Amino acid sequence: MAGKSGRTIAHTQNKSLLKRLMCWESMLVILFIIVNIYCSSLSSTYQINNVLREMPKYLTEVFLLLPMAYILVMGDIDISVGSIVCLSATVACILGNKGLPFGLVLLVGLLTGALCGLINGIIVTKFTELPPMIVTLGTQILFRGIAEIALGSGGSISLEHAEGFRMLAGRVGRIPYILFLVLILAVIYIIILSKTTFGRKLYAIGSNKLAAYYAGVKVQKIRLIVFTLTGLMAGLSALFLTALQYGVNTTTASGFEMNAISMAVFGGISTAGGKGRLQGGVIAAFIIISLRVGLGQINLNPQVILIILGALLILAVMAPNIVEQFKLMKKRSSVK
Amino acid sequence: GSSNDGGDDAKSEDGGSDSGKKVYAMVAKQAGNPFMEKMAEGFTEVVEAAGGEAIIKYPEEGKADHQITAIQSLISQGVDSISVAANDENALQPALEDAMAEGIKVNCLDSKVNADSRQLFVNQAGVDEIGQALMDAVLDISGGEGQWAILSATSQATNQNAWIDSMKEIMEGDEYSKLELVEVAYGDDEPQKSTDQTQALLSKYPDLKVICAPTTVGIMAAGKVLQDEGSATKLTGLGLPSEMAAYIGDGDDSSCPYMFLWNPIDLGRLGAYSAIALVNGDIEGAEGETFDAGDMENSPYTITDAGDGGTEVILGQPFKFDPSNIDEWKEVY
Amino acid sequence: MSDYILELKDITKIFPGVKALDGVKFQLKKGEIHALMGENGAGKSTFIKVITGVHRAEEGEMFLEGEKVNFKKTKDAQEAGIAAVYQHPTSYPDLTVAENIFKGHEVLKFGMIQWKEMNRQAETLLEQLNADFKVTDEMGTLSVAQQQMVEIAKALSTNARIIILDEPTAALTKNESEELYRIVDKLKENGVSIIFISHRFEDMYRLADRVTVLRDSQYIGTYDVDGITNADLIKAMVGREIKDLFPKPEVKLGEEVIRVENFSRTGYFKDVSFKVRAGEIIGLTGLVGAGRTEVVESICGVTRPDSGKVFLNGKEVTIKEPSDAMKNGIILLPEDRQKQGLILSWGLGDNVTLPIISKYAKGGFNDTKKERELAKDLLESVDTKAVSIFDKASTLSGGNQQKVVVAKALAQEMKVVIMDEPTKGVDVGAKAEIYQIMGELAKEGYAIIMISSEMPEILGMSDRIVIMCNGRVTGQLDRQETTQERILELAMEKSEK
Amino acid sequence: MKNSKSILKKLTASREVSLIIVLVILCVAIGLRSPSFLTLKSIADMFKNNVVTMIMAVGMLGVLLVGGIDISIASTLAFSGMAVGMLLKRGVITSTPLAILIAVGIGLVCGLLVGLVVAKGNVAPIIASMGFMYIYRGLAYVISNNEWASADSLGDFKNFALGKILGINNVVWIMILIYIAFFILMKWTTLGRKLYAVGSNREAAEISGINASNVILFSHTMMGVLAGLCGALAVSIYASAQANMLYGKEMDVIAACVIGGVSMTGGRGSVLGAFLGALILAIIAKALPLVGIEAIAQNTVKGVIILVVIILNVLTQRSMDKNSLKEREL
Ligand SMILES: Nc1ncnc2c1ncn2[C@@H]1O[C@H](COP(=O)(O)OP(=O)(O)OP(=O)(O)O)[C@@H](O)[C@H]1O
Ligand SMILES: Nc1ncnc2c1ncn2[C@@H]1O[C@H](COP(=O)(O)OP(=O)(O)OP(=O)(O)O)[C@@H](O)[C@H]1O
Ligand SMILES: [Mg+2]
Ligand SMILES: [Mg+2]
Repeated sequence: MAGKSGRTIAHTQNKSLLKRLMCWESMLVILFIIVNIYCSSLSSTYQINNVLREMPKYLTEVFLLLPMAYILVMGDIDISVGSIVCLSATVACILGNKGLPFGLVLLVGLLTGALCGLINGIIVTKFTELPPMIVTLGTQILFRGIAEIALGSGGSISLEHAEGFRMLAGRVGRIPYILFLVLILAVIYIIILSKTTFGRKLYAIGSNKLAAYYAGVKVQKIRLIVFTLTGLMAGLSALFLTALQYGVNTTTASGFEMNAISMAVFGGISTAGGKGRLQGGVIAAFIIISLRVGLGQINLNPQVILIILGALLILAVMAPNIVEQFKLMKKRSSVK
Repeated sequence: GSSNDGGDDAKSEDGGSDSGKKVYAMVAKQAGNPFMEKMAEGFTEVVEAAGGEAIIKYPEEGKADHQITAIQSLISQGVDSISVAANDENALQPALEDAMAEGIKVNCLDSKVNADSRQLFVNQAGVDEIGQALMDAVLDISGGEGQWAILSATSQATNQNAWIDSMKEIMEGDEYSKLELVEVAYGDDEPQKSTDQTQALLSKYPDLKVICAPTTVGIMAAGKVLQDEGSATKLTGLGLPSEMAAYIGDGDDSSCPYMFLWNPIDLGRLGAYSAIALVNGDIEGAEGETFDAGDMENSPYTITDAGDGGTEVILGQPFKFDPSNIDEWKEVY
Repeated sequence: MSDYILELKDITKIFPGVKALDGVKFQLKKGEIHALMGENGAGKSTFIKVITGVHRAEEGEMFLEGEKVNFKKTKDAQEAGIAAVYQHPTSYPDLTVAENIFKGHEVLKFGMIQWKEMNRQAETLLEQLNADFKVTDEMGTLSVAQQQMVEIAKALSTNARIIILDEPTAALTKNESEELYRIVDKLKENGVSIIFISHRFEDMYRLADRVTVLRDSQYIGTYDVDGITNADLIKAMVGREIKDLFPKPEVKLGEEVIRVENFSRTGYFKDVSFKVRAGEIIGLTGLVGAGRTEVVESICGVTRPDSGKVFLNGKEVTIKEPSDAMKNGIILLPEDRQKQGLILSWGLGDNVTLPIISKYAKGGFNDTKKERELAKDLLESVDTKAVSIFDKASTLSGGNQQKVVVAKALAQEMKVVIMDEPTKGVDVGAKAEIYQIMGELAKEGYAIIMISSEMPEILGMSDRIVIMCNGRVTGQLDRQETTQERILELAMEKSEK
Repeated sequence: MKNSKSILKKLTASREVSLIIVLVILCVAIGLRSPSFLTLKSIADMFKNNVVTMIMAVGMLGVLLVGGIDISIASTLAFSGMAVGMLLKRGVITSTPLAILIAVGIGLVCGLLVGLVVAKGNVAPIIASMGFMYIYRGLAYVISNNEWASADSLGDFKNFALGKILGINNVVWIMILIYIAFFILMKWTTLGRKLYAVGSNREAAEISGINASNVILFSHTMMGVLAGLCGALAVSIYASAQANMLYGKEMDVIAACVIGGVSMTGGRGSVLGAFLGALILAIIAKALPLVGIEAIAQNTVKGVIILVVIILNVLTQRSMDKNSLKEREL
């Protein structure tokens, strides 16, 4: 039915293919290709098999990127994930060394992560006055603190029965299992965020918590779920990380949170909430991995790599803003 | 060459360098640390003199995580040897096993990895020698009796814990019976925390005679606190002469009568010599083997059992720095 | 020449994709009160923002006392003696009332802010307005209407010669509006020229000397208020005639649908009880801050009451969250459309369908196609002025935003519809449409609660009127048996005591 | 009677007072377990050791007030500290005031850059400062050339942090002066109030003629200046400059502000609050070794204390709100 004034409202979008391709994700794909060409030109040892071999360590961070993207989309932040990884790994190692069946060790590792996430979730949802940043800063210190106590004066535990974990670090041909898992999970996470009601609600929460609440979105319940999920993924990351270093120590995974956040942001997800797509985050993760592996081949001072990554991060976020402003100017003059 | 297909295998096998030089890599504990820098200097000097190429790889941060990626990158580059100053005894095992499986020789220096992950440990000084030297210093400085305390790095630092354990064992002896170890404090190798801990020790134990700080950051912070306050408590431990020169002296206005360390340059050199010997096939890292270390003091060195299932070679005794030699050494490292 | 203190010629303002003003002219005489009227989205707010330098016009000229001026920033306009109260409160919720009033022209001595003096001056201003809050209160704790008062005080504090008020009465009840009239009159006596925007005819008749009408970004005409008729004005504004402003259908009331018993929440309201029958429209009214919003928010689970029960069709229901209320068919159109009602950065379609995505989804996956069709239908049914359902909600004018909120409610299955100030800031045309919808809903047998501060609306639309004062229900009256005076009496019960 | 009640009410309604209560309880509890904690010397030491956090907390207050955040500050500090350290070590400069001036200058440029990217480049503050966190820390390493500048090479400069005026350490004086300056700035100047205004409602601020992006730029520049200054102070206090100095300190500074009641969404917070927050953290750091908590459990205790303090604060705030509601007559 048309309105009383006979006005009709369009409900389809005719975006040309070109316009559809003109998005941040396409930029990132191009950047990914450029980075890879550049790295291959830097060193003859930047080869696919080497990249695949070095990749697993970095992929453990991508496990965290996925739920972190959800958290950021909701306008929240979780800086305790690195500590959760450490604590989960600690628990898994201790139980593994006690001789528990490997399946059970995996399960408990995951559950430890989920429990930590749940604690974060409970605090941020029960005390909504508190910014998640400061809550997770507290738990960041706390979770790693507990791991420190559990790790004892040695500060590290090594696996006595590494067979199970060795399996996790296995490969099909040259391709590590973890890559398969990361890709599968990435696809699932992307679909959930972009195609399901759950995803839409996350964007609603991030765009306007209050309006989402009034519209019947169970804001606090969803936040609780996502924080717990983040913990669970940290547990998963912990298991693979354990497999990659046959054990755990007090500094395990410190700084993972910042890496996960910068991947997400590089991929176009705004820390202010409600904006960005996970596709971008995943591509950005692979750009960063390529760059780290590539620059590692020429033994560049890692501090210089950090400077490059820092600058890249800032530019990546600033570029679309500048493009937007430019577009606005153009649009304005075209209406005239 | 921008080949992405994994071809050109021959090249990657004999090293990343084009000239066919042997490539020896050292993985430092962390960047921005003068001790590591001096070690790297010695390492590079020897490798280059032998006609090889040295790669010094710094991890992003002083953590085992980052050393793993550094080692993997070196494996990709097909280096001939990796010498690592480990941040964690066990965490590097999978990476180093990979390296050894690729035919890369692995030794460690300064702080070790477990026996399965290495072929040889280049030890700066035997744990017991260090423990003994420090214990004797405490005994001497305290005048034979009274309270003393330890200011260590982190409570998990492997080297420090080994030395502290050794000191505690030595303290069982009769001559140390009048000494009372009141506390082991941890400054986490952070200046501020180490300062807090030192001050806490002083206020908790007004009669404290000696603080022993077997860590370069801790000893610096403690040296400063004690000297600024003109405290009667004196200091010894392990420190870099260049950093500690201001605090070493006999008088009341100096906080540290003397302290110990080994020569990091020599440690790097011995690391390089042993790596070269491993790569050349002169040694395999087995007990009883010997190798030549150029003009180094104790050359040729003999490989001994490290007591952890692996082997080691010991650089020498810890070296004592006191007012008589500090000015000379502070220029060196 | 300088008959006019302010004169604008051929003003054209373009937003990306929208021409908000198209060659608009305007003349303000010295010391006159000039009303600016027009439909939602006609460009009124944009026009005054051009005057005050918030926006810069692409074309056109502006003369102040005959001299050409070009305001680059709002500061320029302020310095030229123009002060404005914008439609959407532009206050600082974390700062005190006094600081809000004096922001930008603080009382200084040696470069230091003189808090005492500033508070004193602010107090004097608020006294003039008969405000019932303190100058040291935090702005964020005030109700919307109280905030509006602060905004007015702020405009007064600059001693401006031109004061612009954009819908100052939208959030005010009859009583407070009277206060405002008094103040505006006083300003006029002091030689201040005033432009004000309102969708309420009574405001215009009571205050204005002349009225300028805008429609679809264009200038329609300027008329003397004496001698103009309602019908003429509406025709000028809407471009067509509206016969029945309050299309209240006669509905046979059904069974009781919702009953609220002994609702209390510490500090907000106490012992509130009322019931609504199928097809009934309840008008909930009272003075600013009487607690009406709080009551309905507690019914809908936005906040939790300390005690009290809600019965739906005779059965008690527990409602902990808005989603519970929605499940039970109780739908709330919140008071603050920008903060509570809409996600401004989203398209209209997504806004409308947000409450029901789960119902439409297949196995958790969004059914985008269906959603869009539904959104289109609903938005058209309330006659939203928009090009497509992908337009961002932030680009709509206030009244059109309100229509989107209505459409959003219509998307849901409902038994009880609660509308908190549904026509606040809505133009006559749209108002009539919203009343029309309300009537249709009543006819279909829904129970409706309408919170309103506007007397004609309350009297014109409600079957029964529930009056609150200071957190308590002071009376429940049948429409037939009541008068404005009786309602006002009950609404001010407390002050008589 | 009524008057005294209203004063009491006023007192309990203020966040700072509830913090002071927490503080007193904390001090008494620690003092009972370890009498040496409450000695003059111990307190003087505590202030000296925490000057850096305290100074940066007041800068962070400015940044948080406008709704921003700056996590690059520890890196800025390391960069300026390392620069000064290396200049002194190489003998390029010897004068203490010059060293401090250079550090401040470096901090100013660092902060300005962060501010420009945030205010003019429209980059979210956490991201912009995260990028610069990597960049400045990297620069600190690069200029350090893998060396430390230590006591022996710092010459006279290290004595600056030893000097006292009226029995109070120079660096503590600097902190006090900065706090006084900020107190005046935040309470009585229009510039300070602009920080509040922009953080409270940026759009409104812009409409009322405040150039919000310049205010944001100012807040980050100020933060940079203070971080730069702290670089010099830290080098002097610890007589040592290291590229990884005060790594991760930014989180302590942010925690101090939040504990002190500064809102992370902008618009709320006071200089006194920032100070009290920093003081609470300083006391915790000072007390943990004193009361004999095992080193290995210290992080756990610290984490728990932070969580308990912030949650307690919420709970007291809630009950205060509830009480004031109860007084409203209906
Ligand atoms: N910032 C903006 N960006 C884009 N479009 C805008 C912006 N502000 C207003 N518009 C558009 O300009 C037109 C005029 O809006 P304006 O707010 O001036 O209307 P109004 O007459 O004040 O309506 P109301 O009575 O509802 O307040 C509308 O179509 C609106 O969508
Ligand atoms: N966030 C808040 N903090 C403290 N008090 C508040 C807050 N919001 C509202 N109040 C107070 O609660 C009381 C009831 O407010 P409510 O919004 O329910 O009134 P109302 O009758 O809907 O009035 P209106 O909507 O016209 O402002 C008022 O005294 C108001 O000042
Ligand atoms: Mg308007
Ligand atoms: Mg209301």
